[in-house]
Amino acid sequence: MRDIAVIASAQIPSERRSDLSEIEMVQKVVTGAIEKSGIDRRAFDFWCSGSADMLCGRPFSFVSALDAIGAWPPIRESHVEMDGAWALYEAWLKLQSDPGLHCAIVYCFGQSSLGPVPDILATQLDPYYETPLWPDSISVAAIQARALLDGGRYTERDFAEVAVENRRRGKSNPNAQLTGDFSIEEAMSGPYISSPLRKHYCPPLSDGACAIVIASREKVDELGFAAPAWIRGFDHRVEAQSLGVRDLTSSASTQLAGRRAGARGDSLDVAELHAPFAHQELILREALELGGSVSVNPSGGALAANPIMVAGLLRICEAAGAIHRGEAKRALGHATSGPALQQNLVCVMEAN
Amino acid sequence: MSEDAQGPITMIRTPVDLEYNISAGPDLTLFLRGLKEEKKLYGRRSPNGDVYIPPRGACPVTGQPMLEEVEVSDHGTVTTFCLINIPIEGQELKPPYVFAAIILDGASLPLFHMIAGIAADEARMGMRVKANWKPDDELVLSLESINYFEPSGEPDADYDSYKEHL
Amino acid sequence: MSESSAEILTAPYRLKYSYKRTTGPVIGRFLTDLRDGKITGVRRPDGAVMVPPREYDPETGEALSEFVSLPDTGVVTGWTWVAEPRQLHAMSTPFAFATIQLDGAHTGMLHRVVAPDESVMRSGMRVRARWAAERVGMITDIECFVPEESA
Amino acid sequence: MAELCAVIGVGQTKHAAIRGDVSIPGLLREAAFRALEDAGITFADIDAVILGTAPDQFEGIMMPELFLADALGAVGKPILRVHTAGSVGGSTANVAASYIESGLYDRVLTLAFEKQSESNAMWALSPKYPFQPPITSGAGGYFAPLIRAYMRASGAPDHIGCKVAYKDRVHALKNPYAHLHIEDISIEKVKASPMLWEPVRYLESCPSSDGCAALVLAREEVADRHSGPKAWVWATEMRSEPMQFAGRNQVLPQAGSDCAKSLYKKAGITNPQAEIDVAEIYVPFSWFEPMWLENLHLCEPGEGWKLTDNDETTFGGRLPVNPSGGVLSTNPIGASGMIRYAEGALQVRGMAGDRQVDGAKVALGHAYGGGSQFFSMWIVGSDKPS
Repeated sequence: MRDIAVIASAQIPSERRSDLSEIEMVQKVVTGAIEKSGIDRRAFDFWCSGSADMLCGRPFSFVSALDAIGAWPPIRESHVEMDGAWALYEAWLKLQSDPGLHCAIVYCFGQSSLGPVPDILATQLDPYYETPLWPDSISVAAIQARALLDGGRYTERDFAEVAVENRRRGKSNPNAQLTGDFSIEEAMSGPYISSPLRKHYCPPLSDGACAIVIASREKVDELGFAAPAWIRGFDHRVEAQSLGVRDLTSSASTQLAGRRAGARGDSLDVAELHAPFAHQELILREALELGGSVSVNPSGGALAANPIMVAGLLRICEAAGAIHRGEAKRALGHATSGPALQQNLVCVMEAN
Repeated sequence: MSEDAQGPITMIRTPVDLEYNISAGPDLTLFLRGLKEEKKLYGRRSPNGDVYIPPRGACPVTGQPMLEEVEVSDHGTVTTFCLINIPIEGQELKPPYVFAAIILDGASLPLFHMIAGIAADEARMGMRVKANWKPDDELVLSLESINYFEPSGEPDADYDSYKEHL
Repeated sequence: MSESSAEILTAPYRLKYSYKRTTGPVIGRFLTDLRDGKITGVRRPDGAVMVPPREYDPETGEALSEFVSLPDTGVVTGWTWVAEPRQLHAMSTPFAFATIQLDGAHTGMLHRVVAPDESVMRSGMRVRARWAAERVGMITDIECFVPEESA
Repeated sequence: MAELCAVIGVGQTKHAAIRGDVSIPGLLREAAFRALEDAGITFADIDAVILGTAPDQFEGIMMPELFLADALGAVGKPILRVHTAGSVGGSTANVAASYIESGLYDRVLTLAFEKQSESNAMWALSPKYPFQPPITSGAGGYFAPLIRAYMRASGAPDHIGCKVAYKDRVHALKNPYAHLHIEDISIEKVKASPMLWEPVRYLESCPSSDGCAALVLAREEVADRHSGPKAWVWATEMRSEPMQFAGRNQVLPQAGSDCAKSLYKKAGITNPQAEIDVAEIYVPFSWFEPMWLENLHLCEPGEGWKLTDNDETTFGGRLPVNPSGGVLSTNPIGASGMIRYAEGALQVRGMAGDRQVDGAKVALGHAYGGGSQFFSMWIVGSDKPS
């Protein structure tokens, strides 16, 4: 495997409803990441983006985003209809596949403010048997949370602790949206959205965007970049979707991806987990066997800011950022997609 | 619903009905307000001097933010066109109609709109046209404020003058 | 015109379409049987019965075609309470989304449970299908499940 | 490339306006099983699945790879969903090839599909969306003015479009998978068909299809052990440019030209006109054949229509183009690019049946999308690249 590092990233603060158009959001993060990387815009060997059309209800939303990045002269470019974390995987693999390529930029954008996101996500389900009932994404997550409570290993207090902790940590993240000092009691007495999920255990609806630059060892050396976050393991796995055919209390795909990426929970300083719902962090911690010494979600995670199609790549940006700032030697970024943690990705990075 | 209530089910209808609230963003807002409130066409200048209409959030060529707003003429040249003979679901216009790329005077790339005021087979590349606006009290936040473009009476433009804008 | 005075325009948009889905033999069989008031599952090579039936084994992707008739009773294996149904749910009163394992099946089916109130709901509760008055060959031909004792 | 990649399995559905006999999973599995069978393997041998399809509005299912994961035998494996507008079928195969070329995967299944009969293509492509210009005219309305501009610039005679349409429809009669089989096709019939988006006639336009294509790709060592014929991937390439900008040439876009030049260079091809034996090019409206021949440097600028006019783009000609009948005969949008790639692979494997071009050793697969702004291409050969 070739040595590839995350060397720069940029994001815009997550907001309930951004005044910026998609194009402006993308323009800001792409230009921001390029400037931080010190690489000329024309020198990128590969571009890849992630987004989802159904969020705005219009086909080809990524086409207008291409107007924002200065794609002239023509660029080598691709797009996944997924969270940007998978676009990063594609870009990383592209650099693995061709030793002549040295740097790539990945970006993603998503606006939760345009449409009814929980209902839109019901269109991800089985179109014959499930979508006609319109189970929204919060209800689907709530069925998973109930299974966890029924399993007896966790109580609702554990959900509350996760929520309170993430919002508290998010206070130091200038890009976070929903942060503050809440008490466990406050969280546990909040209104139900879909029982047993109360308001505090659910993510905010966010608009956001982020971009990330990766480069080969040759390019890192050429740039004299001081604190690259070397990608040491990168893997993603999927499970069957239907809630009735899998164990909702564990995450087999996270466990597998983590093992293949060499996550080794006890060796990590930081783990940024994409757990939009509080109970999902508990499932992910188990799947990745994270020990008590690991700092989980110092950014506040998806409970503090959850721009859809972006929040996964944000976890990798935040984990890489901890390495760039010298706060971590070894960090993990995780992303999830699909109902109730159906699909999961793990990226393990290390300092020099 | 089954198509045939008696026989085996082979096809079902599954409706989707999702309500969105779409934002125009600052640049399209500038453009659309110009149409409705001032009967004017506003674009923006890009960092390399081109004028984009409708204006957009970034320069497609450089990836940099756009600069100041620029008013563009409502007269222009048809660079190319086609004659639409096919009804489109959700489309209010009745075929046949001429759909054209029009480079407005002062703009650096064409805008797409309909041409009327001529027989459909008289449409041609290089034809000079001007906007036919709706009455002031019927203007809307949309390019529909312009009913269509129609011949302006000016002589046709030289092919060389617009061949870079096809 | 000055930029600062221009409030960003917004407008409603409705993505509304009635998709036309061909079902293929397995889904079509299940929906046809539902219309006729019967529930049909499919057997996996290891003997496990899945309902609703899939055309393939979810673990291996292998094709499946051995149909099995099932009763319309079963057990709630997971649930959540929807206190305020929305228009899309087509339900006028609060209800639960639940996974229901029918008697004789080895997997759960996502559906609705209507109960007097949330306090009645628990995992492990027995339920029975309440059939729609008019059945057309859709998953909603089962209007919902209800607690067995109240059925 | 870190690793060589070969196509060891090709599958496609019988394409049709409505595949009323299958569900969406059933449609994909038909193509997947044919590709697996061709490769002599099963789902269990596959390490990753790469799926491409065009906008989710076509089927009304958001990110359908999620609900399709188990139908495609992807449980416990990576699955990735590519969407690059009309070029998606090609770029999906390119992404799948990069999985192999990275050296991290032995065998990858890649599929691209569209089940257009689930909705209406014109509605799905151009819904009435707030703040967008009111004049929606479908894909034909977008491309017809570009065709007019090409006709003007090249001086091509009017009959070229009809000639291409006739040729591809005759080719389709040799392809059992093609959607349209118009047995009594003639130039006169094309000419007499209704003018939809003048200058584009009905029979010069692509249909709307249900269909899926699938490929099994393998790493060199794995492919070497495979007994059947292989199509070795000599090179893949992609290029994109913005849809509209000042001075953009949409008739012969630079992205397409750059993409082709880079592709040939990577493949070690110095004279594409002489070295490529057969081309499967994305031609949704007949006039795009001469346009793309020029854009792809398969002829001199302004000469594309002459190749067509001189019967050089059919069987026995200098460069047979779309022996499968092309997009004009089969157009499940998301799959159309991959069908081009798949047909090219069949040609160099000598497995193209009645539509086989004699002695084809090197094939070009091409796809484009958006406003002629996304391009993906590959070159496959019977032999390993030198």
